[in-house]
Amino acid sequence: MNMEAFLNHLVAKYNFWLYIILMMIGLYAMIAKNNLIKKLVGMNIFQTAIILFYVSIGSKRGGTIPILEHVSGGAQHAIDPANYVNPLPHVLMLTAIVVSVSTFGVALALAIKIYQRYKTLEEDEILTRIRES
Amino acid sequence: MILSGGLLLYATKDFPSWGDPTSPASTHVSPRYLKKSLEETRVPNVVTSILADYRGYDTMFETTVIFCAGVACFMLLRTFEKRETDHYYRHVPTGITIHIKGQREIPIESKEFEKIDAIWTPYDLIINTVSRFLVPFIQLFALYVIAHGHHSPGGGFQGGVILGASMIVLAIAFNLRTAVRRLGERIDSIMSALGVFIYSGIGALCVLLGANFLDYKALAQILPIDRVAARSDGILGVEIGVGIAVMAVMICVYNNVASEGRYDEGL
Amino acid sequence: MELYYSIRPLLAVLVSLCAVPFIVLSPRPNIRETVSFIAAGLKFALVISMLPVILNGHQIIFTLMNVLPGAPIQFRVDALGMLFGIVSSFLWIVTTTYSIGYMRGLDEHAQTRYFCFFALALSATIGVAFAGNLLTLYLFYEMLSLATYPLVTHHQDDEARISGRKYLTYILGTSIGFVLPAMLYVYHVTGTLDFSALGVLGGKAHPTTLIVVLFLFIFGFAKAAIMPFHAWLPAAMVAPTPVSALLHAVAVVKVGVFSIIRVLLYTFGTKELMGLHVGPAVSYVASFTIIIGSLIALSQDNLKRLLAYSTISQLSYIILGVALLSPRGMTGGLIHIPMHAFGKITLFFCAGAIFVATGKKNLSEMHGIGKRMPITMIAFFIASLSIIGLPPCGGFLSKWNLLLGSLQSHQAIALVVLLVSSLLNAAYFMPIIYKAFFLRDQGSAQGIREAPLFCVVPLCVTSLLSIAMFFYPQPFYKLIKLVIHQLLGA
Amino acid sequence: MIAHYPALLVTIPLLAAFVIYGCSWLHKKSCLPLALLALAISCAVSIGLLAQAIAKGHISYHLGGWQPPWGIAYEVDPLNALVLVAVSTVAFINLIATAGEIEQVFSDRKGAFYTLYLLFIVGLLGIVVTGDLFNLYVLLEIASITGYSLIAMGQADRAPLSSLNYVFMGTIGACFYLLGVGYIYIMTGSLNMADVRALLPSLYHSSAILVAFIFCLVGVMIKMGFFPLHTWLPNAYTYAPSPAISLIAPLMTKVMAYVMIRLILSVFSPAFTFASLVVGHGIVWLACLAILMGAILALSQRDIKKMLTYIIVSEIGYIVGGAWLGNNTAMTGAVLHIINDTLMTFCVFLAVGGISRKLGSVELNNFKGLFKKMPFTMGAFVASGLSIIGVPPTCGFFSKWYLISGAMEAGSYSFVCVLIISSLINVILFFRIIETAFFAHSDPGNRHDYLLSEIDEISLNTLIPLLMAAAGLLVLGMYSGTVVGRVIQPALAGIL
Repeated sequence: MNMEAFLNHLVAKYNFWLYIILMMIGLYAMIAKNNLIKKLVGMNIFQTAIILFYVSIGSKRGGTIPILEHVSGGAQHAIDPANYVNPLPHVLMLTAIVVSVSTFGVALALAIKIYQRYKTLEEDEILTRIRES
Repeated sequence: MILSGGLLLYATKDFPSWGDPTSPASTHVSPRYLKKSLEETRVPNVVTSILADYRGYDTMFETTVIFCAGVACFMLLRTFEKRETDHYYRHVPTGITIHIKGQREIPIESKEFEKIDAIWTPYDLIINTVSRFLVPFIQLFALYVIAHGHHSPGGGFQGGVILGASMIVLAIAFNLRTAVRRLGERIDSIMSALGVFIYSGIGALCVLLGANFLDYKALAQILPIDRVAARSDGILGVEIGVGIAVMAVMICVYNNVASEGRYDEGL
Repeated sequence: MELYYSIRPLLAVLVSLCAVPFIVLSPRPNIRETVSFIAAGLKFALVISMLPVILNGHQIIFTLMNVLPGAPIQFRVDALGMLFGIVSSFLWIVTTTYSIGYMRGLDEHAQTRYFCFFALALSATIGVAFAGNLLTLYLFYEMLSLATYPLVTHHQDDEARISGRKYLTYILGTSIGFVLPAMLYVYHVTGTLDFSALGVLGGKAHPTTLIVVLFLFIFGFAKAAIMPFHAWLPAAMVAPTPVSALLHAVAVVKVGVFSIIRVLLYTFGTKELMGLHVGPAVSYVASFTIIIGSLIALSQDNLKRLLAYSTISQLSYIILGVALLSPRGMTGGLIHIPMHAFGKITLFFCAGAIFVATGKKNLSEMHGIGKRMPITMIAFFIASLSIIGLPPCGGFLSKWNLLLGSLQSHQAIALVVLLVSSLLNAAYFMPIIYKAFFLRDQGSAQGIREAPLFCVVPLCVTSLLSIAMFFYPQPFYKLIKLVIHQLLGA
Repeated sequence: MIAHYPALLVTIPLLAAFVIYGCSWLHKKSCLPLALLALAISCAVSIGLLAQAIAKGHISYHLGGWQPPWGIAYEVDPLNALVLVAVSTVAFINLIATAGEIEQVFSDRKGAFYTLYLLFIVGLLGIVVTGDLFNLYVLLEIASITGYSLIAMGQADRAPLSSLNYVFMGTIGACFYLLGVGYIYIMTGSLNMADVRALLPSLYHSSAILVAFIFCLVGVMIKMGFFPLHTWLPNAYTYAPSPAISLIAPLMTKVMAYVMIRLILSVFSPAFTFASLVVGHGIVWLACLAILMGAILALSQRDIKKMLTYIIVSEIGYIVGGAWLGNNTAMTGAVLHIINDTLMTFCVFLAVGGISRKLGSVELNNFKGLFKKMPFTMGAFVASGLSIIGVPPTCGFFSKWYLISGAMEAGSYSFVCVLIISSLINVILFFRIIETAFFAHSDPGNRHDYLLSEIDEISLNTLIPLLMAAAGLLVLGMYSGTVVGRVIQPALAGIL
């Protein structure tokens, strides 16, 4: 019996599995990869996975985008929150996207500075060059 | 790494299932936004109202983050010392590039010759003309996106990025030198500082007028409108500030990263 | 026994601290010496001014800052503190004059730094003497060990570096390693660190842990140079003689012994100690140090190292006296502080004078020196009498009381140890006197005269004083009676 | 205007940063005075805030005029007001001390440096004061991005690489924290700390809250440089430029430590953290490991700066260990240690920065004879060394005192002996340096050894702040009784 409970439990939350897998890929790339740029890409995947998680929190079945039609004359009929998607996570994720972009920018600038100095982006070559100098 | 993955899986056990409207997240705080935002800020797009008003403080720091990235790239990469290299010229009508070794400049001042930075800067007539034609429309659309953040999805960030992109199109199509000639580094940096300053300036203005920081209803005292309209105008003002800042930062980051801080040859 | 609130104890501590900037800024050496001289005089006057109040049984308290709940930085001047305060401040005056002569004689470098750290060390010693609770005592104890480091390593050569390193590892290592946890345990159990005549740790903890904490304290205060942790004292002989004279005969080592006494009597309390019957155990440690110290002293050739080992054994006399827990024994132990101070400082002065005049350090080269430096050697003779404990000098009184005390507390072993060690003392002092006066010097230059006046005068003052104390020990006795009256009620 | 102190505290440096960046293009000379002015104002405001916090106990400031769960609110209590004062004073003094060096080294990019400097301070001040979990993440990002770029401006060959490693670790940490906040949000629906605290008790059984707590903690610990996750700290801090390092080293890790304590105390109530979590003892053991490893690794370093970074790692071990012991005294010790440690690390790094500027490299053996050449700087270095060891008059002793008595109260004697051992190792560390500095080649020639020609001290406007910091160590030590009695105890009384 619990197999079936487990199954529908699994199906009901498939989006959470997705973001965990994405995150693990990002984390793996960041730690294991040798080339700096690949690490950067891994970092970006890692951050987008979290953004996916947040956005999936706010979604509601059958909810439309949270823009309330501008009823002329302002007679406000009761807005039922059920049929609108929860806007808060979207706001948070605007910030998270901006943050990931700026971190990416700064990290790229650093990578260029390293390249200017060592003429390579492979981490092990850089370390050997450091040891020589 | 596997440990953290396992931990995450373990945690999902008692999450509310996906998308059900009764999940705590959407029952606790956000319904109020949905109900109240229209009659409080007269902004139909609830996301923008939360973005700029309810959690306006977050967004201010968000713009500061973008500003930090711009300043960081400037500081890390920008080098001011001029490298004495040989000079390149292109004969505009025929498209031939001339490479002069040593420091001598070309004596004749004629319209046909155009100074370029590197031998490989691309030159393609079609792309140049099309991009020169297209850029104004991109900018127009970007302004629309900023202004209409209230009604349709959009707002300061998205509009700012599109504006920045329009300038970068120029830099790519032509070369960095022409893009920099259109929007110099000095003006660009000042605009980035100005944009964020507008945002926090409006917030500080509310403090001067007595209300809490970023409380736009205080603007009603100086603007000839009632308190709720003041909120939506406050949001608009803030959106404009954000747009300017984001555009300037995008351009500054691109210029620095593309030319490794020397601002001479383009991609 | 009321409590007087006056700022004088703080002033006594601070007077030499304020002297430091003046010493540093004084342009010419003479001004620098006079400043430190005035500071010494002022300090001694301040200490004496507090004597009458203490003599008729009162105590002076001054709270500087309450830093921890239950353990403020507080000064409390009582009879024990006053005894130690008088001895060290008086001897500071004598040593300042001596060091002027010594420094000028040998033309040492970095004299300003020397005088500054000297003044700092003294203010720390007085701070320990007048400490009101364990925290203040620990504070000044650390300050003293740090202030004396530059003095010990004054010559800045490699030998000084090694001995400095040894000095620090022993002193700082044991003080942080042993005293800090013990102090924290006391604070944790009792909630306060104050010294009270009846002892703070009234049965609040399990006896075995109390014994462990007690020994942590005893070995923690390594400045008392008890056997396992004594190696820093002979190593510190590399310092110039006035440093080793004042610090290692009077200030530093006495601070160690003084803090152990403070902890034993005022934190644990006499009843607690008797209850734990830990007295015999402490006296065994002390007597072990006495015997071994004297034996090693026998075999030393370098005069200053000999005096160092004799200091180690003499110090344990004091601890032995206190550990006997009998009124007579305690009087003997406490009176030994001034006696040993005056006697030992004269010996170190003589050693310094010989070094200044002839440049000799080892005993084997000192044949027939008595003929050329009669005054120094006579003072040396008197002081050694006092250390051995023969009648005309003060040392006899302390030995006498110690012997009576050991009888009173039925400690036969202590009695035997005291007698044997007196014999040993005689055994290593008499050959020096014999060589100095009766042997003919082997043809080294005839024309050696006495050391400079500045060295010889303090020499004679301290030796005469140690004789005077034999005939007129009343001020010290009165103070000690007060201490005993408070503690044992006898 | 007084009511707006919490907002002013953060916005004034923020506005100043933008104005400075603008004017760095127009009128270069006016950058420094503006920066100094902004920091001075924020310093004064934080002191005023502390006075208010002590008087009123708790101040709440609603940003944008909205009630907390909907808008963002600032919560100021005596505890974080104290941290505020420490952060702003250190920043202000540091700018005065290193202004000369910044002007000289980054002459062309001076405006950018000051902007990043101010934004770093804005980030830190915001983190300490904010009452909203997500706002804390955004401020954390500001502080780290400015931190990455400030560090990357150091020596050309090693600084960018170590800064990049710092970027990777920092981003992982921040994203773990964000994930933790997400898990809290999905379960409780609100982001405001006080609101979350009210909602949590009913959810303690659920595993999501447990995971949220673990992720928030792990994220904060990465940023804090706690032992197993500290690999980025030594390289990042050693190769950074000295003006940046004497700012980042004392502040970044300590503010993150405060965030951890705030998470334990005001978001996940102590009952949850200590009672239902068996992990508390594990973390105390980890802290012991951190202290020991930090001290041992410091022993093996030749370069003084690298040695100091390892000492920071072991200091963080003190704070985490103290916080996780669970009783009131240990927590007071941990909070007091945050303040003391900020001042100590600042003084040490300022002194080493001055010396490295004068001598070039900071290797152990070129410290020879430094007492004669730079007596005052070495004096300040010795004072801060003593404070790190924990010698009574200085403030380090008293925070160690509280930590050890708290450990005794909690009965974890391993923490006690680890603290003792690490102070002994610190003794060896610092006296190794003092010994080499003291034993110069003694030239017997000079009579009066303080010849002025011989002293080439660091410039005056660096020296005076350094001496002020050293004196501050003693004063803080003396007044730690009042600091604890008036500020920390009332704040903690309600909670623990």
